Amino acid sequence: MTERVAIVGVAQTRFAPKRPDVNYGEMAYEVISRVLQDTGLALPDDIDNAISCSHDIWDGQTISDIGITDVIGGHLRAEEKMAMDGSTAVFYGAVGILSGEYSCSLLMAHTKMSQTNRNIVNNVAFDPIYTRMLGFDYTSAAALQARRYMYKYGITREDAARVVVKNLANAKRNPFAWQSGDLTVADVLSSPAVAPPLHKLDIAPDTDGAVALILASEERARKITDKPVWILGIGTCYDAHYLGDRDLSGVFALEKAAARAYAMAGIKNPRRSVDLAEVSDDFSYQELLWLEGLGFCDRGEGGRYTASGATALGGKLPVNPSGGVLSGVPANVAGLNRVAEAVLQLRGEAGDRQVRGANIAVAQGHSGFCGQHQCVVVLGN
Amino acid sequence: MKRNVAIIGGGQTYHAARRHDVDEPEMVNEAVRAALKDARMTIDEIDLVILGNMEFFEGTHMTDCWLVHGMGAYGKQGLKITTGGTVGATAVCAAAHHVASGLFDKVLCIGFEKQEEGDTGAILSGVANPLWGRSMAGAAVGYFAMMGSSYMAAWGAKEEHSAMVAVKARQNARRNKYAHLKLDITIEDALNSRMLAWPIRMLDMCPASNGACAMILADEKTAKSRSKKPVWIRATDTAHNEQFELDWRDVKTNRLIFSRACAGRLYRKLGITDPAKYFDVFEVYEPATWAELIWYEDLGLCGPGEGFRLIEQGRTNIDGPIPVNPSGGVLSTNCIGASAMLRVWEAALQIRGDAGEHQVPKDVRRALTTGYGGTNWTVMTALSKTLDD
Amino acid sequence: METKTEYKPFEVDQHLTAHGNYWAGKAGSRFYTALRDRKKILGSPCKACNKVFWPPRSVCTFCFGELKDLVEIGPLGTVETFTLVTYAEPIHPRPAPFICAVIRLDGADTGMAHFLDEVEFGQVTIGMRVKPVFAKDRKGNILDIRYFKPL
Amino acid sequence: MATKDKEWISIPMTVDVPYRFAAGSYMTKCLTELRDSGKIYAVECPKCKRVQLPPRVVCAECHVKNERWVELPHEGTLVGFTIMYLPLTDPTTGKPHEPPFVYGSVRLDGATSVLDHMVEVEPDMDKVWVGMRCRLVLRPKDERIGDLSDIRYFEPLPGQKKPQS
Repeated sequence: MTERVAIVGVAQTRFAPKRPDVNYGEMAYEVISRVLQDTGLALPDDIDNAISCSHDIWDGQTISDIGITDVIGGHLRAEEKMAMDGSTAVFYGAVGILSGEYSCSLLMAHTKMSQTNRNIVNNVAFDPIYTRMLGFDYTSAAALQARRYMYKYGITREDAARVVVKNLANAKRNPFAWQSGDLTVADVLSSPAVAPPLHKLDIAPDTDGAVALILASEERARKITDKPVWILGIGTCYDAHYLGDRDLSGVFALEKAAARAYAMAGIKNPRRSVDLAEVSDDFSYQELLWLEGLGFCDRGEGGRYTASGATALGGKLPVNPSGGVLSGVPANVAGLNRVAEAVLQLRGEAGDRQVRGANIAVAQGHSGFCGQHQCVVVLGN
Repeated sequence: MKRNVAIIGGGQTYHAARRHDVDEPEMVNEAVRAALKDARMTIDEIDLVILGNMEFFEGTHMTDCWLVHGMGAYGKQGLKITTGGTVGATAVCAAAHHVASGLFDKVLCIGFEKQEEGDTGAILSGVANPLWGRSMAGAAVGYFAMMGSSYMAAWGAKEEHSAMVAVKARQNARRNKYAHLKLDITIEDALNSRMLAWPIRMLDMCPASNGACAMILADEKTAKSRSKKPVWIRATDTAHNEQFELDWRDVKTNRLIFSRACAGRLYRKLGITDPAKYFDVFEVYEPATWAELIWYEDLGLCGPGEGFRLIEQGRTNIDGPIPVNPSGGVLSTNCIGASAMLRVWEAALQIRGDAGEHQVPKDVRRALTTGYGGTNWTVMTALSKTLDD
Repeated sequence: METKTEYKPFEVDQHLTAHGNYWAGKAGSRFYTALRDRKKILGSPCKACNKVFWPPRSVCTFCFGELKDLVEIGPLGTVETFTLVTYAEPIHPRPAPFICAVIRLDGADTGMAHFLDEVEFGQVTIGMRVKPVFAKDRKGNILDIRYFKPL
Repeated sequence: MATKDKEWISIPMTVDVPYRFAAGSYMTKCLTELRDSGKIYAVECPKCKRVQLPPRVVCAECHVKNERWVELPHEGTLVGFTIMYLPLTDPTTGKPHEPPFVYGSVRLDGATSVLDHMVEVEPDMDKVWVGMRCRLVLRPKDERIGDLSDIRYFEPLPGQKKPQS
């Protein structure tokens, strides 16, 4: 990129299984007001446009950015909504700034998973002609992906369980996470079966929360903060839709999205260049799969790589020092939260979960079942 | 914007109340193929795909994911935008930003709705806040009815004036082979159509259509080398509006409202003061007849309270000095996710001189389009024939 | 001064209900009439990719070619992956627990997501050969195949 | 099989998504008071002084937090109306409001916002006009649930006639 885009502020709610005290607009306002306060910016004058990320069907309102127009500063101004994972909002926001149309943009993702039934919501994401009537949801689809991946590469449930153990231990250090603890692999294996090989602790819990983030052009960023975090590279990619069309053990879309992001960032060898990663571990095994797709280890090596301790806090390449999505981050917010956590790391503001000497971080998000659409963001300080 | 952006191709499906012969990916694919053909391009040349669609209208979550094959998005970068009725125009703006950013040279944007598949009535009532008004949802008809009654009371317009808009739209649509409601109707027909909510009658409202529109946007170098008739996107602007205060229907309001705020900014970007002279054709998003009259005023084509005089004098007819919606507009074709994009594409066709039977007779060098949706939102786009226009 | 009253968070139960009707289109209509009337399963061959796809489609996902033909595939197939859905949801067409799988039909290059039955979950393996059990009363939807069962 | 090829298959499917909506702190007070005491509560923007109904966390124009509560009277002025000839279905109950009925927009005294609701007058253009004074009629307390439907309708204040134009 000839011009640079910076992330100049982030805010996240304290995630919780249920927030009965706020509607989604008020929940969004919590993070919007905080990120404005932290950056010293004010609406409407200092922000050129706003991008929100949520889904009507999760929100229970048609054109659901209606419910956040007031709090995001959209009144009489530019406001867009995208219905994908929040990581893609960073892509969209960065493009707006690079186009020269905007110099400072407010991004926000929110979801209250507690207000509805995730399986019913997710079932509607399957094509209505051939698949939806069979009652699939993201968990049953993920179980098919998990088994295929395990079968092809000899990954075990223990390998996946180690991700849960690591991430929930990391989450103890993250004041925003709500699910954490000192678990053993045996605890994960013996949690109730949901859709084998997936058991309860392999699956990210229902969570309410929001994340906000402010992007700025280089010129604006220098005035706003002395700790800008730069978007070095960013890429997205769609895979095919139907479950049977995809190589479920593969990482076609993620590899392409990552290749695009790395090329833009000038990264030739991610294993050498990247200091930490925040990936969207909606399910335990997905962290292993995504590590491979991001090129941090060879195909099929995700389990061994994790077992080696490389991805632990203090390891060679800490992955999800925040505790990841398994520690409780809502759908759609997950990817923006990954970016926000990576920003905190690069700013040295990650508290007890800080990775020492972090200069380059990768954040990954996906939308659609089994990660059909992938987005990779490479950040640097 | 940092780079000039041009529309180098586009296409649309035939729009109709029923499209039983296609599923959603097939319908979208028709528009995508038409756009590629128009741009003399293959899908392999496209760098990124943007979809605009409202997920609830067809009752499908993540429509972009299902439609990947129809859109030609497999292995490509892409995103999906959902901003209500404006979404087609938002997708065009987003595509323009992607090109202007320098990261992409050729971007495909798509807007579609297959309204017959979903439960549009139930889903539209879901626009209301679940705790405030959903149980009372007066639907869009009630809102535009109050706009009409307010307009008549404020300026002395008559029901005949809305009927004139209804007739103009459907008569124009008869010249547009892609339009949905091609009705050979008279003022009397419009005035005698079924009353829905006084003063809104059946023919004062837009239909529920199935259809798709796709456009390909490119950077200046690509546009000049690949297209004989690139149409340039000169400026865009977006204004949303707060959730609960919908002052558009209060025609004498002193508040700055979305339509005037957006037009004001757009005109400042272009450095213009007389839009009626500056632009040669307008494609506005008019979900109801009265809204078109108010667009005339909010866009500054006439003074406040003079909109109904423009239609009365035929000034906005296809052969008038200020042609508005020669395509037949949203009153003739409303496939929600595509409607706002169709405004831009129809305006581009006018500039290219490719609008066929609904080509306005005068020389068209510049066009203005508006979208409409949400709780009174708009996205406006200004187009031109050359970069010197 | 206003006295501050504490209010219990107010919550409301609602449903959003949409009655949809999805048209199966060019490829889908031919697929479902063949399934309903002749118990035949069709797939879409793509000459350019040298592959046969299920589900049928009018455009190739991978090369964007227009696909017009349909060929018969299956009915026998091979299990590529599977799971046991242990939980019940109103969206399920059958009572839990039930087995979901991706089955690659003979002659096809992509798999079909469907159910397995007449087999214990513990007995299912990847690579297991299965055949479809058709519904008696077929309506032209995916449940015209009730499930697949081991050979 | 040529005839069969012309048959277009459709698959009916109902999407039914359950929700438990949290009103949030502002609407909680508003709806609880409406239900329990029949009072209408709005908020006033500290900056522009717009009195906003329903109450909400932020004034969209000023982007400041709304903190002052205002109790609104039950009387107001009709600022716009229509006669509805469509049976509108209440999506929360599935029951239709039978047409024709007058549907209007009323500004309660002291409010900046308007409130859209049914107006209990004959659907006759001589019996309803912009500027008509009206008051809201609530359901009996034991029938109220904390919803806009707790307001049955607006009724005209007695002793008014449509002004001659």
